[in-house]
Parts: sequence; C-alpha cells; structure tokens
Amino acid sequence: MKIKILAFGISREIVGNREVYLDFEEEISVTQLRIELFRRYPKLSELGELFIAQNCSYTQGYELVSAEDEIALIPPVSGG
Amino acid sequence: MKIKILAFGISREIVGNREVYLDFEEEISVTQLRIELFRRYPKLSELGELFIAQNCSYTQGYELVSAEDEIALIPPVSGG
Amino acid sequence: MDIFRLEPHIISKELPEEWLRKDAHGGHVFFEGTVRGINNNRRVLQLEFEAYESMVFAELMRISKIIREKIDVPSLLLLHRTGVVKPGELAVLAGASSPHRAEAFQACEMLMNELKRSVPIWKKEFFEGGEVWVSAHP
Amino acid sequence: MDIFRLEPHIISKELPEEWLRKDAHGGHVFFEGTVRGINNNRRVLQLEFEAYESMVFAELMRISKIIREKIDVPSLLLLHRTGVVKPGELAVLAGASSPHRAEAFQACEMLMNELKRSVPIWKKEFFEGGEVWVSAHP
Repeated sequence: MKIKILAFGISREIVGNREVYLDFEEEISVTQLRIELFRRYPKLSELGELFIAQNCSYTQGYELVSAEDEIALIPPVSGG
Repeated sequence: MKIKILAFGISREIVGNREVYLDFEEEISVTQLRIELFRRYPKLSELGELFIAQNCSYTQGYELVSAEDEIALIPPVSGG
Repeated sequence: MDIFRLEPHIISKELPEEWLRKDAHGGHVFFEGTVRGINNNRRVLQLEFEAYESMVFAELMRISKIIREKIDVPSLLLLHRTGVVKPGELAVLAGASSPHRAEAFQACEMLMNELKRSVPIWKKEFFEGGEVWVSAHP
Repeated sequence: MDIFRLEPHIISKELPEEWLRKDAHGGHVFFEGTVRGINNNRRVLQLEFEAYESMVFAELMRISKIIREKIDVPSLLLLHRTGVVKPGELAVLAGASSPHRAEAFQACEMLMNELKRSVPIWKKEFFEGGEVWVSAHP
C-alpha cells in the first residue's frame, strides 16, 4: 500500500519534497506512520511538535490510514 | 456675578440656545447652579441624567463657580 | 503616539503613517462604527452628532492616561464624526496599536467603552416620522 | 456571511460590500497584522508564508463553527497572505461584524487566537544573516 504524504514548512525541507511516498505491506495507523517517518527522517523528531493530518483534519494517532487518504505533516503553525 | 453656561444636545434645545447667562448675587456651588437651572428649565430635570462640567471636567457638585469658569451642561452622552 | 480628531466630513481610513508605525508594532485593532439603516425597527434617515469639542479632547486625554495605567499600548486612535451622518457611513473609527495582540484588543475595546461612557458627544436620530436625542431620557 | 481567503498578493482593505452589510450591523472589529521591521533585535528582510490550502479552509470552517457556538456574530473575515511579505506589509486581516460591540471584539480576538493555534500556515523569517521557520523548534 503506497501512502502519499504532503509536507509543509520545515517538514518539507527536512523530507526534501512537497510530496513523499511510503510503502507499507499492511494497514497501518497514524502512529505507526509517524514512527516510520521519524525513522527515515530523524530531524522530524526534533521539531517542537509534528501533527499529522488525514484528509484535512488533525489526527489523534489511532486512525487507520488507507491509500486514498490525503496525509500531511503539520509542523508547529505560525500564521498571523 | 454673571455665569456663562454652554448647553449641548437636548439641553441646548431645552434652554433654547448654545449659551445662556445666569446672574447671581453671591458665590455659588455647582449644586446651587443646578438647582437654579432646574427651577428655570424644569425639563432639564426630566433627563436621564445631567452632568455639569467646569472647565472641561466633570464636577461632583461641591465645586465653587466663578465668573471666569466655562460651565457646560452635559446630558447623557451618546457618541460612538 | 495618539491621534484624536473630530471629523466634520467623511472619515478617511487612510491612516497617518506615523500612527501605524509599521516598523515597530505588529498588531493593530480597529473598531469601525457605521450608522445602521434600521434601528429599533425604524428606518433611520440620518444621525446628527454634536460635540463639546474642547472637553472631548480633555476627556480623551484623561481616558488615554487611564488606559495606559492598565495596558501597555503605544498608540491610540479615535476619529469621530460630527454633523450629519447617513446610514452606511462611518460614525467612529477607534484603534489601538501594540506589539502584543491581546493588549491591542483590550485597549481598543476600553477606548470604545470609555468613549460611550463619558466623552461629550451627542447623537440625534432622525427616523421616518420623528427624531430623538439618543439616551437622553430614562 | 464569512469570507476566508488566502492572498498571494497585497491585501486590499477594500472589503466586499456584502461582508460589511452596513445596513444591518453597527460594529466591525478588525485586526491587522503587519510585518515588523525588527524582530528579536534582528532586522527582518522578509517573511515567506506557506499554507496547506485545503486544510486552511477546513480549519477555518471548524473555527467559525466553534466561535458561533459561543458568540452571536453574524460575519467573520480572514484574509491571509501567502508567499513573500515585506516589512510594513499586511500579513493578515481578520474581522468580525456584529450589532453588538463586545461580541465583535470577542469574535475577532477568538478568530486570531484560533488562527495562531491550529490553522496550517507557516512563516519563514529571513533576517540579516540567516533564516528560520518561526516556532518550529522547542
């Protein structure tokens, strides 16, 4: 299962692209996705916080991720 | 002693002029001035409130009025 | 820096550069009061504002001092119309400028509250079928 | 009626008539956030804003619902720049319009607080000698 992940702000610079793709053998939760992201991009774990959005909503971690989902990395926001 | 009194808003309409003059034999307080004004213009006493300003400051009533003072009638304000 | 003005004509929202002090303050809060076309279920034709000018400025100085005793706010603004103001027109523009957002909100609201409480400005409302000095009677 | 927009170019303060609804609401509160020329004692060259557009709008809808659960406020406004913004330029314009002054102040401040808390917009500050994603690190 190929998951497309959008990355913004400093997370975009850390992963090196606006979009990255991760491949998983079986269904995963948001938390499992986070663990894999931190493994591949250790600098993500140095951020003040890193939320993960699923289809434009903040997630808690337990949500299951499917290939159709729009997943996005949300480092600390600083609008305004 | 001739006291000049400025009148604004509805108090101007009640006294019939922007400026009115009252003559007193001896020194008076703001409260005595108010009593005389209410006697001459009973409609002033029907207002929600009527403050009296002396030289651009709100008064309490005990202040003494002199001929050089700028006295003004301040009916309920409604700016904004 | 404070700017307080009575405006006999349409209020321009082009604010003086020196008030905005764009380089220094990040946050500006404004209150704009426009004349409503309907008030108390009556069609409003116009308002007429009358001011005791010298005391307006004396009161605004006093108010600005009170606000600054409570809030760290570098700049206050108050532009208030006098004379005839039609529905849809701006009657008052208040502003507060500060590096801190919360303080700008607080100062601007306090300025409006104090304006309504004590600044000697009076408003006569002309509506279809009559006229009334607002708030004059209990 | 709400207006939420991301603006790639200079924000115009000429607001849509239908938002102001001058006939209905007496009070409008605005927050204007401009880019400071000096921040943390450093000369700021420019900011660069990046937004996750679709989620910005989803979040603003959610926030508008939360605000309306607490405050009776007919109209909200949020215009936010994206891309490069220079010192002195407007980065954000927030507004709330209501017949009641206190509620307009409260709604506008709540909108700004929620914007800063959860709306996915990021700001990179370019200063003399470096650049930094604001708030990214603890």
